[in-house]
Amino acid sequence: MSYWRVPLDIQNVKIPKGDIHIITERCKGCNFCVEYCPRDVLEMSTDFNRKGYHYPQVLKQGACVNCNLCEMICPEFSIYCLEGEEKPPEPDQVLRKGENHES
Amino acid sequence: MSYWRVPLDIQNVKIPKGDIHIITERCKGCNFCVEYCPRDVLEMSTDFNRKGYHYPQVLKQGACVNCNLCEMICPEFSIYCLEGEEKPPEPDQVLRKGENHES
Amino acid sequence: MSEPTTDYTDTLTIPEPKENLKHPLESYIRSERFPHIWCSSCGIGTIVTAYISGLQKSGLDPEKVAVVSGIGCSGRAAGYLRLDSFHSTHGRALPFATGLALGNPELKVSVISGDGDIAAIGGNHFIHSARRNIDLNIICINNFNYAMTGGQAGPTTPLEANASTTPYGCYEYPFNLPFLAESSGAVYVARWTALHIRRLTNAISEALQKPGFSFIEIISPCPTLYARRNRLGTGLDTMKFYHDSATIQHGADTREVDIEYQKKIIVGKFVDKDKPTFTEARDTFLNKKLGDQYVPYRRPNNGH
Amino acid sequence: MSEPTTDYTDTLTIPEPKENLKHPLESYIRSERFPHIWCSSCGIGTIVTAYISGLQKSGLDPEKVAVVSGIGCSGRAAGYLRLDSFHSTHGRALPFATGLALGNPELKVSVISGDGDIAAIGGNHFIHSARRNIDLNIICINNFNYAMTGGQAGPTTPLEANASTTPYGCYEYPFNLPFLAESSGAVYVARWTALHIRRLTNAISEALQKPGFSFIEIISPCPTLYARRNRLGTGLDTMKFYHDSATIQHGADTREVDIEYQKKIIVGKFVDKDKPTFTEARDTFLNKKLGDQYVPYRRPNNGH
Amino acid sequence: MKADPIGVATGSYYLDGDHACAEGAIAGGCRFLAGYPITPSTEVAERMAERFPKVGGVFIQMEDELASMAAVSGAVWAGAKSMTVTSGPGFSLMMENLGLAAMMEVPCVVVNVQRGGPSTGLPTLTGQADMMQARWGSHGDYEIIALSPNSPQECFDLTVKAFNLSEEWRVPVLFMMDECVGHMTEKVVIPNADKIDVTPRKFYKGKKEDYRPFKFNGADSVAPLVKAGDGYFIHITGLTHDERGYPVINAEAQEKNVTHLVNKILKNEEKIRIIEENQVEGADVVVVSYGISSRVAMKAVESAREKGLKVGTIRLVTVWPFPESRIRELAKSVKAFVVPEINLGQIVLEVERCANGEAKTILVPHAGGWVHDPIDILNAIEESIK
Amino acid sequence: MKADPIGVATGSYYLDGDHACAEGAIAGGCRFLAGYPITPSTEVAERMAERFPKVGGVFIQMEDELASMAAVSGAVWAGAKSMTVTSGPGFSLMMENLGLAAMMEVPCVVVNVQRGGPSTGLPTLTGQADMMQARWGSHGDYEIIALSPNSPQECFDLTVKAFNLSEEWRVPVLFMMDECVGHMTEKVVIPNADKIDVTPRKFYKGKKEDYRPFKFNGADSVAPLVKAGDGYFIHITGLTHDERGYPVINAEAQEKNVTHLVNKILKNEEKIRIIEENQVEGADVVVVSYGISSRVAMKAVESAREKGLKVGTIRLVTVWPFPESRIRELAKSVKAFVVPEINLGQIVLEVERCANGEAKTILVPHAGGWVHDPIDILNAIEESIK
Amino acid sequence: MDIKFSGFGGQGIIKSGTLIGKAASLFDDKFATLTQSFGPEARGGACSAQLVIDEEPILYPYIVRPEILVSMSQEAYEKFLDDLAPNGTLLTDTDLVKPHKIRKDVTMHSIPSTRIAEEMGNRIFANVVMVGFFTAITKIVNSEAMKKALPGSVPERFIDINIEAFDKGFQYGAETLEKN
Amino acid sequence: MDIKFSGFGGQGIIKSGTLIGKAASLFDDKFATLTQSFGPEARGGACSAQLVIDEEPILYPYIVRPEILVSMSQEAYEKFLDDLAPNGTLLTDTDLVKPHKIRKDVTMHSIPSTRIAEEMGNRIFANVVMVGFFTAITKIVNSEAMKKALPGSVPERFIDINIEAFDKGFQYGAETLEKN
Ligand SMILES: Cc1ncc(C[n+]2csc(CCOP(=O)(O)OP(=O)(O)O)c2C)c(N)n1
Ligand SMILES: Cc1ncc(C[n+]2csc(CCOP(=O)(O)OP(=O)(O)O)c2C)c(N)n1
Ligand code: SF4
Ligand code: SF4
Ligand code: SF4
Ligand code: SF4
Ligand code: SF4
Ligand code: SF4
Ligand SMILES: [Mg+2]
Ligand SMILES: [Mg+2]
Repeated sequence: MSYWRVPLDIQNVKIPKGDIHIITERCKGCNFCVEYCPRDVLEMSTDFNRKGYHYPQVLKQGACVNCNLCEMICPEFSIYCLEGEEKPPEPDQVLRKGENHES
Repeated sequence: MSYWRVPLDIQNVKIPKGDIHIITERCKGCNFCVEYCPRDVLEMSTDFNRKGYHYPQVLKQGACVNCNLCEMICPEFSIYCLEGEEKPPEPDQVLRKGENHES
Repeated sequence: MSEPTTDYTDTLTIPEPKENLKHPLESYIRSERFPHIWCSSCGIGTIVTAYISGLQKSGLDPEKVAVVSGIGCSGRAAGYLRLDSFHSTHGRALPFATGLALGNPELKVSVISGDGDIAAIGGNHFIHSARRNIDLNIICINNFNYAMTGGQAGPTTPLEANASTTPYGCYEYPFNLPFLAESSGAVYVARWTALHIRRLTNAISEALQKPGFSFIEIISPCPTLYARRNRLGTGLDTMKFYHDSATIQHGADTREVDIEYQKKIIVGKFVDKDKPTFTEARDTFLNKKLGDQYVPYRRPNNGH
Repeated sequence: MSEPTTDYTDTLTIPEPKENLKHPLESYIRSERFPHIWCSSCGIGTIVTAYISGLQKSGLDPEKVAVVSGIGCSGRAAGYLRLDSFHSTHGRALPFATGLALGNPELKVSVISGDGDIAAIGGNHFIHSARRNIDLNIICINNFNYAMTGGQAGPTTPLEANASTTPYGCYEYPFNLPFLAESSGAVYVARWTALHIRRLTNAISEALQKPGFSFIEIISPCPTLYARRNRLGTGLDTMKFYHDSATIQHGADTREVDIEYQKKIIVGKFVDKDKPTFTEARDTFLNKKLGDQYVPYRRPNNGH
Repeated sequence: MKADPIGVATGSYYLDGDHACAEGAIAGGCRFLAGYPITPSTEVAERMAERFPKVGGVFIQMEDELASMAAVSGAVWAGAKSMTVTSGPGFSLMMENLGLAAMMEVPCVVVNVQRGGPSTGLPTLTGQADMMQARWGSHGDYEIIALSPNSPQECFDLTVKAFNLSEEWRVPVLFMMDECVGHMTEKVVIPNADKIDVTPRKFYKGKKEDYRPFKFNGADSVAPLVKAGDGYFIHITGLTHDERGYPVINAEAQEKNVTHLVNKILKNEEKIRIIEENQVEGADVVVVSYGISSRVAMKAVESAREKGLKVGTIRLVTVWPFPESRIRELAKSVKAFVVPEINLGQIVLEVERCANGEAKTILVPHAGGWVHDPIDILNAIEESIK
Repeated sequence: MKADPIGVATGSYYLDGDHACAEGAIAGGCRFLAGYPITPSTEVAERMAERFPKVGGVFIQMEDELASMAAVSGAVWAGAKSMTVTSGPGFSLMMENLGLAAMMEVPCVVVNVQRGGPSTGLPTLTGQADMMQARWGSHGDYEIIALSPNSPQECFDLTVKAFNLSEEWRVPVLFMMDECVGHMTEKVVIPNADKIDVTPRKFYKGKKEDYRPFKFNGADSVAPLVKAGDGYFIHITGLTHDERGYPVINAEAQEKNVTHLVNKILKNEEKIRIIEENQVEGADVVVVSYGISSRVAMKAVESAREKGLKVGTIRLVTVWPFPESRIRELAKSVKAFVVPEINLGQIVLEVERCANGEAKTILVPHAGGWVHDPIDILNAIEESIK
Repeated sequence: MDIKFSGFGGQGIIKSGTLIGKAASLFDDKFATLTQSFGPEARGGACSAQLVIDEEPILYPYIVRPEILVSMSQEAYEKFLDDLAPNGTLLTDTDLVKPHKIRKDVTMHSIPSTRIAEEMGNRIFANVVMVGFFTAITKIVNSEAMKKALPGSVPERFIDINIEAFDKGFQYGAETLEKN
Repeated sequence: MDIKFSGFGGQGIIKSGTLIGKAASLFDDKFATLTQSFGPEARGGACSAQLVIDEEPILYPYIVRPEILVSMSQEAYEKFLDDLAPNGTLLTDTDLVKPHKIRKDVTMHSIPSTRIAEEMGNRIFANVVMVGFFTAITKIVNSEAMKKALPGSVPERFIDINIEAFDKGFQYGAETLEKN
């Protein structure tokens, strides 16, 4: 279930592209970024970091829309997204699992 | 100005009569009893008690209706009223200065 | 230093009262401690009278009623009541009373204390005891200042009023105590003035009979400090002011009962609702969870 | 005791991160103190991120913002923010912050601390700072328990919830903090959860820009203690619960926003009103009374 | 009197000091606990929160430590044996109402599991730096009793004792643990109830009218108590008062009231005293210690004895009242006292004072967070007789 | 630096000690006062509430003493010279946050106008029984400076001094008045601003990145301060910390941090020391006193000298740190110390300790509510050399 | 000279002492130490102030045996009379103090200070009337110094009426002495 | 015997020590003193427990140079390895500890305790797996005593699964020894 708002002006924007950076040694494996990424960009590693936690890794290269949600929800300052090159939106990339619900 | 409620069943009651007792040495001369007695029974003495205060004395013997207001409002436990013999009400004894107002 | 001299020519005696006068409430007061400390025309003595009358009216056994005060002019109330009475520390009357009430569930415990004691230094205990719905009856004597220490401003001092620490007038917003009491969880909230002696007596009787946290704010004259500093006259003048400016509004929305400087005072019973007390909630709860294993507290007997 | 031995055969090195990664918010955090103390999937770190984002968004100069915390897991926030930051004593963040704010009127002072710190031991300062409308921004992280000390019940623990001091479930009524804040005089009152990161960021930005006493309650997962003891799963499970049970209701009557155990959580902005702050009221007042004689406080300069 | 079996969890346990203390309290008759969580003492309250509903006790977690201490006094006047539990910062907050308890002569127990201070300091690590505060922390003159256990077993045994002393002398008893002992786990044996001596509260039995809640004459005068609700209509105040409990605000009343508070403890120091002496006869050096330090010191003493030094030890189980006469006596026969403390010098001041220049006094300080290295104590012992 | 003229009400006044203290504070540069009323100290706050709006100071009456003490620390970090004012019960409530101020090395002044204790005690009457609490009232090890004035004039002069010492040593200075001095009215002369020395706060001037809010090395190391809002992004905590102010929770950090707090005062006792000695050379007896008792003692000493006794006096203006080395020195030459205190024995313990058995130490106690009868002191003097 | 002023809270007893002490120390080149003692936390109860005036600095601040006792209430009078030093002087308010016992060695003078003040419009001036009376009778401080002491010690707007009250008392005192 | 257990908060490190100490002191007639040291007020940080087992009462409660070190995290391992006494024994979780340096004098044994626990359904049993491993390898306490220690120390409903976890660890330990 993702927590994410559809931009009202969806037709006019280009979908931005994001580059994900993961400071793996800071991660404590909470899974928030993986769970709440609207684009399912991430997945958890099977490896442990030095602290003994699994950490996220990029699953779908290029799918990131630089929404920064992972960055904002991460309690460890261990993941962030920088702007990549933009490209036009593809409908299915915007609405996944049908939610525009915001709680 | 007196602070006093007219009994709703005024027609049926006899006006009670009260005997006022004043423990003058306790009094601190606040004047509450004199001011709020609905029957103007009391007045302040010109003398001082040992503490240096004027104290109340009975002005209208027999006018007391044993309403206990003086007793209840006295901050010093220095005045009280005991029941005397009853007598029927006289209208003007019940409503004085026209108030049945309660604030 | 020499010895006191004891050489007198004459002894005049001041006439002692002729009758052996005994006030009807004498058995409820520690008159051996009289004169009490309150100033002439202070409202606290009147409120103590109302408390005793309310207690009588409530039908409670005085042996099963305890009074706790904090520190302040109002806080001296406990010292003049012939009940089990405790004069604790400034602001801590409520937790002391909580210990007393939980330690002897048969007791009805009243706290009689000042606005500063209950709402300034004691504010945290006030909101928490209300939240827990401890079975306490709070009589908060609000004279708009810290009287005992000489008339400083406190959390009830109205804007603009003069006090010894607000020599140019008060610029702190005061609490609306009934609102605060309600938001904290009190089940009974009322306000009266020292002039409303019969209403007050009834309210006290009602509150004493109410299980849970009841709160009565009583506006009371402090002629010596608050009134003097604000040139409001004697205690009697203050009482007259209450007469003119108090409006009874039972069930008033507590948000709307703020008191402004020398403006109208809304009085009445604002909140009266039912909710299990701390002790009731606890017993129900633990009974449910622990069943037979739950051993309710019993006060040790004297053999123990 | 002998000396440590230093005879090694081999040294394997754990691969260090290849890139030199620098988080965009790095300049706002004291990353030299990382790893921070918060548990895996605790919500506090997320809230700190939101605070920084809100601060950025507010446009305030970070040099003119100070943060004060009390003691608690939440209270460690001050220690990781690269702002002037103070870690005071348990419950006293607000008065410490009051001194800071009055001592440097140019500062915007936030208090970031826990529900226990602000509403239990610090409850009195909470209601009085709100009453005075001190220019403080309060971020109260409510994880329904005293986490730092091991998960005891506190004044926000819902009825029935398990905690280390309520092993059979909690039977004390919790506070409704927005109601309490409003009744005490707060000019801005909102509630969000750690999941509402964008809303929360906006609220923080708004509150930072609001003069006077603003209060934001943030419901936050404590997987290690509260959730574990109540078998509510991980922090992620808690986040999911917030997703399902939080309802936005701006302007909701604060009387109606109580939180029951694992029931719906009403979030939103409840109060937003204008009222002169303590400092504004004081200055206006003293200017009026003293005219030219009034010398407003100026912070000493470094030569002094 | 013997302990009420309902509160005695007879058996052998592997318990830490905090949990053992809770069991000791319950066995000692405690039925009211008001507390506020704080590391490293919280476990005491947690255990009692769990145990009390099954033994008829009342647990309440208050909003802070001020409230906890005040509630304890209230509960005692209601009749309950009561206690509170805290650690440094909370202990500091209790000072005003601890003074009230002293003034009202409230028998109660206050547990302080000491951690590193000052201020928030080292919340999770050990210290012994609240020892002087235990005696002097509240304003005005008063005296308390303070005990210091050195093992979980003692946390049980001495908590019972603390309650007994509090009832005997109508005084708050401070149970000065340290984090090391509080969080140390060892075997603890809880005996049968009939093996546990419990001092019952002395309740007044005479005529109601004659009851006086205080008694100021005679050095060991302790008035019996009554319970609120029993019809005595007592008045109790934190103001200076007379034997009726009524406030009297003058120097004469102060003299009677406060001198009594102080003398009932100081003049009875020898009756209250619990100290453990070991090989002090003929010793050149005596190591004076308390709490966990007494165990570490013993390790150093063993080494010193192996080296042929004549070293005795005194362990202060009652730290307050300080065993003044005993130290004065010993000062005449020993060359030096060595005082290891996990603080920068507290009880050593009393030792030095009582040594009166007749024996050297050497402090072995430790700022806290850990116990001494026994070698430091050993060095001080060797130094002291050079 | 000289005092800012705006705060100096130059002239002659008939003032009581409380009011004089307020004037001293303002002259000494105090511009922030957070307080809570309590007899007999309230007049200090009242005067400042009146004066501050005209001299650019901030007065706030807090909800209690805990808040007052905490606000003072906050205001100091904002840059203001700050103080709070209280009396016994409030002083007890300040203990936790006084510890915080000590730990954060906050320069500030805490005025305690002592009344009779313990608990509510004698609210309107005098006492000197908070002297040990001044040193030991908060948990953990720390040191403060405590001054004790004996006249309204000194309440002015020494309050200025108190602020200066607090800035010099970055430490809370406790201004231990007593009700007698606080409520005693005498002539007070306030000099011109240019006659009043004021120690400015030491502000850091170096590069921002290099700033360290603490400095633990060297016995008299006191780091300069900065103000919140100046872009240093400081972090300050009540936890054990390093020189950056960052928490470090272990025994080594504790050793550095706490030893520093203690040593910067104890090792500099002689620099901080203010004592008044009178005819101690060749004296048989030295009367050691402080506060109002020093005046009463002098009256007794005059009588003793008339009787031909060789009596000297030492008045402790700084009671803490205790002038240990001076008393030790004197103990070698005098027969006895006589220590009158309005308590049942506090500072006398330090005198006795430092006398080290080389001179007798005799306490003349007074429970409070009044000052000594000079005859009692005279008797003790005579007794002491028998 | 050891002087004790006594009465009850609200009478301005301490103010009387302050005025005289201030006059003596600021305008009459003497030393003057005033101490005050409240009743129980000082409300309506007994209240007294003690003033020591000397040519030399004063060490002992309290007074055990006053040489002059001023009593403005019956209670105060009864409480303190025995303390008055042998051959001391007693000043009372005529209406408020009814001497129940008269010490032979003591010189007593009375003034209806409260009544005089009430006649001036408010009994709060009674203390200043008494101060005037005191000044005339005892001659310890000169009356010019006394008048200088008023400004700064009473509100601006009340200075004139206070001077009037002082003069009334002083006048009454002068007449009393003449009569004797 | 001085033993140190180390890891991070949440792994049940202290519980491991308690179980072994309890077994030793209640069911194996030894003395056993356990002390614990939290990280900074103990949340996600480092965490360790120290257990001294002896035939005589134990005076000094802390451990400076453990003879056995159990490490359940990389951090703990790196922090404490140097403290290990000469010729000491090191027990680690295979997955969580990657030895970065190997001391020649030290005997090291590893078990994938977290993985085994995860296979059993929850990583919280990893500590008991490790306790079983410890019991088999060190032989300090017998395994019967260990099993007696479980009831009362873990929730009733988890006793069986804990015994299973213990057995798995013990088994793995026994096999490890055989292999060596
Ligand atoms: C800890 C503490 N702080 C301050 C005081 C001083 N004090 C005594 S009573 C009081 C205020 C009383 O105000 P309130 O409760 O309103 O009672 P009132 O005198 O107005 O009836 C204060 C501040 C004290 N006794 N203890
Ligand atoms: C005076 C005092 N009492 C108690 C404590 C112990 N203590 C530290 S944090 C805390 C509770 C924290 O709860 P909360 O504020 O809700 O923060 P959380 O840890 O839940 O984030 C307590 C009781 C303390 N440090 N100081
Ligand atoms: S920035 Fe948005 S889309 Fe990209 S990984 Fe993060 S959450 Fe997913
Ligand atoms: S949100 Fe952060 S801590 Fe959590 S899994 Fe992702 S990177 Fe790791
Ligand atoms: S009882 Fe009523 S009528 Fe009688 S005197 Fe009192 S107030 Fe007046
Ligand atoms: S009400 Fe009482 S105190 Fe007041 S004047 Fe009447 S009798 Fe006197
Ligand atoms: S000072 Fe005010 S409140 Fe106190 S007794 Fe006097 S009038 Fe009443
Ligand atoms: S104990 Fe709870 S609140 Fe504290 S850091 Fe862990 S998850 Fe967060
Ligand atoms: Mg009041
Ligand atoms: Mg919390």
